[in-house]
Amino acid sequence: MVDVGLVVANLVYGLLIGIIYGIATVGLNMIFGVLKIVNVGHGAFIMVGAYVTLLLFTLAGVTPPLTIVASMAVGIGLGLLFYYLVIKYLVDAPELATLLATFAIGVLLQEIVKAFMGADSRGFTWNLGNIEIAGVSVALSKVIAAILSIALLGFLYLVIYRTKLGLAIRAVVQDKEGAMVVGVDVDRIYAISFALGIMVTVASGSILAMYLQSGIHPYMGEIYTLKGFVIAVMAGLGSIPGAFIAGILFGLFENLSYVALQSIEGIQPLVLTRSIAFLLLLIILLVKPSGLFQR
Amino acid sequence: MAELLRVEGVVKRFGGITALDGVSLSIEQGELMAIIGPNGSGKTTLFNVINGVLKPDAGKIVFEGRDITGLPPYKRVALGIARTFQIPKPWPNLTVRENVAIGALFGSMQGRIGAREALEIADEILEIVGLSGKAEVEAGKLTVPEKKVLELARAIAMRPKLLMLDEVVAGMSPKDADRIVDVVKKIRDEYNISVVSLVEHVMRVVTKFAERVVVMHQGRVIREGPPEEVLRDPLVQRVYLGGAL
Amino acid sequence: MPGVDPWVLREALRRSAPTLVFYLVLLALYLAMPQYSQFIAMILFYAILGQAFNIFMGMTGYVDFGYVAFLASGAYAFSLAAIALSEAGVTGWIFIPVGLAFAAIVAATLASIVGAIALRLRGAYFAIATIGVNEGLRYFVEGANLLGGSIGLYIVKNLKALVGKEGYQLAATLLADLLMFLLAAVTVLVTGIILSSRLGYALQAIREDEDAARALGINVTKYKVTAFIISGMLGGMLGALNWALKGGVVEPAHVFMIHYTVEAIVIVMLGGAGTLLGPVFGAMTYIGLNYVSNVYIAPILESMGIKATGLHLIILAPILLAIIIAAPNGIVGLLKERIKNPRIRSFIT
Amino acid sequence: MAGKNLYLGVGILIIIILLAGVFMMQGGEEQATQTGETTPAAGQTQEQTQAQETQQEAKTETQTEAQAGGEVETLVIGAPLSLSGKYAKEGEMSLMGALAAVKWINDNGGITVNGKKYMLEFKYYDDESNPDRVTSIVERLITQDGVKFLLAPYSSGLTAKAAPVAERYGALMLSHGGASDKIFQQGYDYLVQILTPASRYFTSVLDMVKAIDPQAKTVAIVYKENEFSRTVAEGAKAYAEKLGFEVVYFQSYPADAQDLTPVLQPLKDLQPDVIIGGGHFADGQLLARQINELGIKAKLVGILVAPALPDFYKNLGEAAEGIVYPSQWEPGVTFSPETTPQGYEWYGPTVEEFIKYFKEVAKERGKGDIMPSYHAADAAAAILFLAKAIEQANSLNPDDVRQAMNDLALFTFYGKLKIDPETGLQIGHDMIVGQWQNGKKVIVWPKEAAQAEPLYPKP
Repeated sequence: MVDVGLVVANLVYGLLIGIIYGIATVGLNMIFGVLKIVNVGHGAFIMVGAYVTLLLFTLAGVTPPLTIVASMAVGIGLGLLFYYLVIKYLVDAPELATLLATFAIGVLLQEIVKAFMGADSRGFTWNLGNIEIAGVSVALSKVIAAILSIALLGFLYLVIYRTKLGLAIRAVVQDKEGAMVVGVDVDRIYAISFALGIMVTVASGSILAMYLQSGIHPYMGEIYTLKGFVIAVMAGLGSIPGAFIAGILFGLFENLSYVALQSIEGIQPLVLTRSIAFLLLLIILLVKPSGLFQR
Repeated sequence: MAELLRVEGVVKRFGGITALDGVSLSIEQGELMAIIGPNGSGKTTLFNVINGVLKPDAGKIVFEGRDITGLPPYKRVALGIARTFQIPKPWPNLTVRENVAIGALFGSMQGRIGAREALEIADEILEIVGLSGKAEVEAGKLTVPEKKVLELARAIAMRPKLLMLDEVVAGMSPKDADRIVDVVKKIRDEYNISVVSLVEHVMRVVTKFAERVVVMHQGRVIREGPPEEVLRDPLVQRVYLGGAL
Repeated sequence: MPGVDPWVLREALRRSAPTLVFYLVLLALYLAMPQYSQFIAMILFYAILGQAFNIFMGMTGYVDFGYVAFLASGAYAFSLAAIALSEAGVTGWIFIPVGLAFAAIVAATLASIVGAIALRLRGAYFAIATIGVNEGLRYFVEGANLLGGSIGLYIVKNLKALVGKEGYQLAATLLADLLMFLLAAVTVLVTGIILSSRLGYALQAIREDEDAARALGINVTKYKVTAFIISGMLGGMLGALNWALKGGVVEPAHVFMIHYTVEAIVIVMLGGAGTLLGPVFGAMTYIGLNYVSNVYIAPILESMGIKATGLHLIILAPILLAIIIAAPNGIVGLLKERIKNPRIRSFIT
Repeated sequence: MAGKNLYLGVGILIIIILLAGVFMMQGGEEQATQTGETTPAAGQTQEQTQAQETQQEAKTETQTEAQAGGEVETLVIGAPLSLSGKYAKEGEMSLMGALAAVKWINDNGGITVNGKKYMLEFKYYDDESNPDRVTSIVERLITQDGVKFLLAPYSSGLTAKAAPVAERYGALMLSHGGASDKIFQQGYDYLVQILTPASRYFTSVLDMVKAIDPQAKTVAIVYKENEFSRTVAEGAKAYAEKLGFEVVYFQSYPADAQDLTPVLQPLKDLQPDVIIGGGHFADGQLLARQINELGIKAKLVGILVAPALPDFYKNLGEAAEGIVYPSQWEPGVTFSPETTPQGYEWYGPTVEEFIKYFKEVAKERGKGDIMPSYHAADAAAAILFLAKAIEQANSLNPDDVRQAMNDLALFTFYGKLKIDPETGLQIGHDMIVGQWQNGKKVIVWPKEAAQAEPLYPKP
C-alpha cells in the first residue's frame, strides 16, 4: 500500500527540485540550440554560481536572492571570456573537439576554485522557516528559489522572444546561412548566445545554493552535468522552454519512481532511481530522439 | 531490349509540398536517357527515391522485375544501382584512389572482392576518366570539376547496371563536358550499363548524349520521346520559359 | 573474421609495424629498468585504452562517452570467473585464459546490446546516450546490490587460492603487465587489419560523410556495430587484466568512472584519431606530462612556497585546449603535415 | 589562421618551460653539496629525472650523508597521498598529521636502531585519488626514494592497487584511512591497520545509547552508497541487532546525492529513537540539515565524518546542535602517560604537543590556524606505531618490523594501538563519541575520555 502522505510530499519536493533542474538545463540547451555545442563543463559553471552566493552571503551578508545579479554578471564575463579564447575557434569543429574543449574548461574552473577555496564542502544557513504546501512543510528558502527560477526563465523568455537580439538569435538557430545572408553578424550572435547561456547556468548555481545551502564544493557540479544531459535530451536539444518543462518532469519522475521502488525488498530505491533516470534517457532517445518538445 | 527499371505511380510529399505526383517511367537495358526539367521539378527527389535514400509515400519501383520499393540503399547498390550527387560528396581526407576503391568495395561486387582488387580497379578507372595523376591527392583538395569527375569514377567503380548521374556536367567547360559524355558512352558500351542523367539546362548534353528524353514539371512527367522531337514540342518550351501549363 | 586474405595481413603488418616497434621499446624499457616498470605499465594501460577506443571513435568520429563500461564489464566477468573457479576447487593458471575469454564475451555482448540501441543515434545524441548507459549500469549494480553492490568484488583471496601466494604475487605484477603487452600487440594488429580491410574503408567513409557512405551502398549500421563490438571487447579484456587481475578489487565507483573515458578521448585526440601511432604518442605525452608535473613540478612549486595541491590539472587543462585548437589532428597529424620526406612519412601510420 | 598558430606556440612554450624546469632543477641538485640533514618538515627531496636515472645505482636502504660527521642517518618513510580528486580533504589532513609526527620524533632524538641514530624524512606524491596512479608512485617511492615503510593510500580501492607492488618489494604498509575490513581479509603479509575498522565505527555510539537509555528500541540507518559507508552501515546494523535494538529502516542514497528528502521522508512517520548513518563531508552536512528541516524528531542523530570538521557547525548553525558522531580521535581527548591502561606502553607526544606540532606544520603550509581532524591523528599515529616498531625490532628489515608489531601494544595521544597478528586488523583502538553542544565539539563517550555529559535526547 503506498502511503498517500509520502506521495504528496514527493510530489511537492519533486516539483520544487524539478523547477531548479529546469532552469539549470535551460543554459545547456540554449548553447546547443545556437552553437550546436554540448557544454560538458556545464556543471562547473553551476558550481561557480553556488560559490558566488556562498561567498557574498557569508562574507558580505548579501541576501541570496540579490547574489543572483552578481552571478549573472560573472556568468556573462566567463561566457565571453571562454567564447573568445576557445569556443570561437571550434564553432565548426567536429563533436569530439567541442566535447573535449568544454570538458577542459570544466576541469580548469574546478581546479582554480579548489586552489583558492580548498576542497572541503561548505554551506550556509539562510533560514526563513517553513511554510505549508498541500499539507507538506517546506522551507521557505526552497520556495523562493523556485520562484526565482521562474523569474529568470521569464527574463530569458523576454530577451529571446521580445528583443531584436532575440530575433537574431532565433534566426541563427533556424538557419545559420540564412541569417548570415540577411546580414546577421553570426559570430557576435554566437558570443552573445554563449554568454547568455553561461549567465543562466551560473545564476542557476546561485539558485541551487539557496535551495540546498550545503554540499558546496569544487566537484559538486558533475552530477548536474549528467542530469542536465538527460533533461536536455528529454526536452529535445536546443528547445529552451522545453528544457524547463522537462526539468520539472524529471524532478517529479525522480521522486515518484523512488516511492514506487519503496516496496521492493533488498534494493536501495533512491540509488536505483538514479539508474532508472538514465534508462528513461535511453528510452526517450529511441522512441523520439528529437525529444518531447522538439518539432 | 529487356526492361531494367520501372517506376509506377510514385508519390512523394514533404509536409505540404508534393515533390513527386504519380511519376511513372521505365528504362531499358543499356539505354542512355536524360531527364530534364526546370529546378524544383522533382528530378533529384526521383533519384533519391530510386536510390532508396527516400521512401515514396505511394507507388512502386521495380528493378529487373523485382519490387525494391522497401529495400535500403545498400541492398539496391548490391543489385546494381549507382548514383552521383549534384553537389559532389567526396571523402575529403581520403585519397582519390581510396575514394574510388571504396566505391568498388561496396558496389555490386560487394563481399566478392578484397581491398587489393578494389585498389586495382580504382587505378583502372582513374586511368579512363583521366584522374590517375591525382590518385594520391586527398579528395578534399580537388577543384570542383575534378570532384565531379571523381564522383563519376566512384560510381563507375561500383560496377552498376543502372548509373544515375545528377547534373554531372553542370559548371564544366564545354571541352570537359564533351570528354565526360564520351567517357560515359564508352562505359555504357563496354559494360552495357544503362545511364540516366539529370540535366537542368546544358541542352548540348541532351542532344549529344541521350537516346530518349523525359521532361518533368512540378513532380509529373509531361513529355517523353527522342530528343529532337521532345525539345521542339511547344509545351516543353513554355515550361522552360516559366509559363504555366 | 572470415579467412583474412594474405594481402590484407601483409598490408596490416606494414601499417602496424611502427607501433609494434614502439611497444617493443616499451617492453625493453620495462624489463631493463624494473624501478620504472609500474610507470611504463601505466603508459601501457593508457596506450591500450587509447588504441582500443580508437578502433571505434578514432575511425568513425562517434564519441562514446560510456566506453569505460566495457572495461568494467570485463573486470567483473574476469572476477566472477576467478571466484567460480576457485570455489569449484580448481587450481593453476587456467583461470587466466578462461577469465579473459569470459571478459571478452561479456564485453562483446554488452557492446552488441548497447550498439544496437545507441548506434541508431548520431552526434551529441549518441554521446549523451552512451553516458546514460555507463551511469545507468553503475547505479543499477549499486542500487540492486548486484556483484557486491557498492563494495564490489574482492578476488585477491580467490587468486591466492588458485595459484598460491607467490603465484598471485607474480600474477598481479609481472604476468599481468606482460599479458597487457600481448593485448597491446593484439589491439594494434586488429587495428591494422581493420584499416587495410573493407571494414576500415567503410568506417572512414562513415567518419568523413555518413550520408554519402549510406547512399553509396555501405551498410552503415552493420559496420558501425562491428567496430563498436571489437572496440568494446578489447576494452573488456583490458579492464580484466588491469583492474581484476592486477588490482584484485572491482568497485563500481572506480570501474565506472567517466574520467577514464575522457582520458581515452584525450589520448586519442592528442595522438591523432584514426591512426595507429596516435594512441601510443597520446598516452606517452598525457602520462608523461602528468607524471612530470606530479613528481617533479609539484615539489618545485612546494619548495617555492606554493602549497596548493593538484596544480598539474590547472597546467594540463590549458595544454589540452591548445592542442584541440592548434592541432586537431593530434601529434601524428602534425607530423604528417610537417614531415615531407616520403620515406619517413610512410613510417607514420 | 593566426589563432591556431598562436595556440600552437603557447602549447609548445608551456611544454618547454616544464622540461626546462625539470633540467634546471636537475642541474641545481648536482652542484649543491647539501650539508647537514635535510629539513624533514619541508619535505624537500633530491630530484632525479628519467634521463639521469639509468646510470644512478638503485638507492641504498638509507641515504648516507657524505658530508662532515655523518653519524646521523635519514630513514625515509613514503606515502601516496590523495592531494587532489575526491579524497583531497582527507589527504591534506593526513599529510600534515604525518609531518607533525615526523617533526616530533626528529625533535626527540629520532629513532635508534642497533646503535645508530636515524632522523625521519617523509616523502610523498599526489595519487589524485586515482587507483591507476598509485602503482607507479609506490614503485617510485620504493625503488628510487629507497623507501621500505609506507603509509597506505586512502580508501580500499587504492590500497588494493598499492598492496601487490609493496608486497613484491617487501615494503611494509600502514593503512591510516578509508579502507574497509575486506582488504584485510585478502591475506596480505605487509599490510597493517592503524585506525578502528569501518565495521566498528558506530559501536561506541550504540553502546552509549544502550547505557544512558535502555528503553531506546528503534534504529534507522541512512547511509551513502559507497564502499566505506556501506561497510560502516552493515557493521552498525549487525551490532545494533546484537545489542537488542530493532533496525526499522536501512536505506542508502547515491554517492553524489544533492537532495535526500525522498529517503528521509518516511522517517517522519517511523519516528525512530536513533538515526545513524552518513558518508563523507558533503552528504553528512546535507543529512543533518534535511533531518532538521523536515522536522524529524529522534532522540539521537549520529552522522559519520562530517561533524568531526570544525565548519560543520559554521555551515549548519543550530541544525548541528546535539548531533553525535563517531570519531577516531578528537583534540579534547584526555589520553596521557598517566592513564596508560594495563599491558600498554606510552609513546609519542602528548595530546597538547601533537596539536602544537600540527599547528606549526599547518601554518607553514599556509593553512592558517586550524585544529587537526582525526585524519591528521590517524596518519600521525601510523608514523608513531611504525617508528616504535622499528626501534622495538632494532632492525630496518620490514619482516622483523612486521614481526615486532605483533606484540606491540602502544598507548599514545591517539589512544590504544594493537593489531591482530593474523590479519593486521586494528583491535586495540576504540572509537570515541563526540557531540556538538551549543557550538562546541565535546567528547561524551567513553566515560574515561568524556569532557561532558551527552545531550540526550537531542533538542
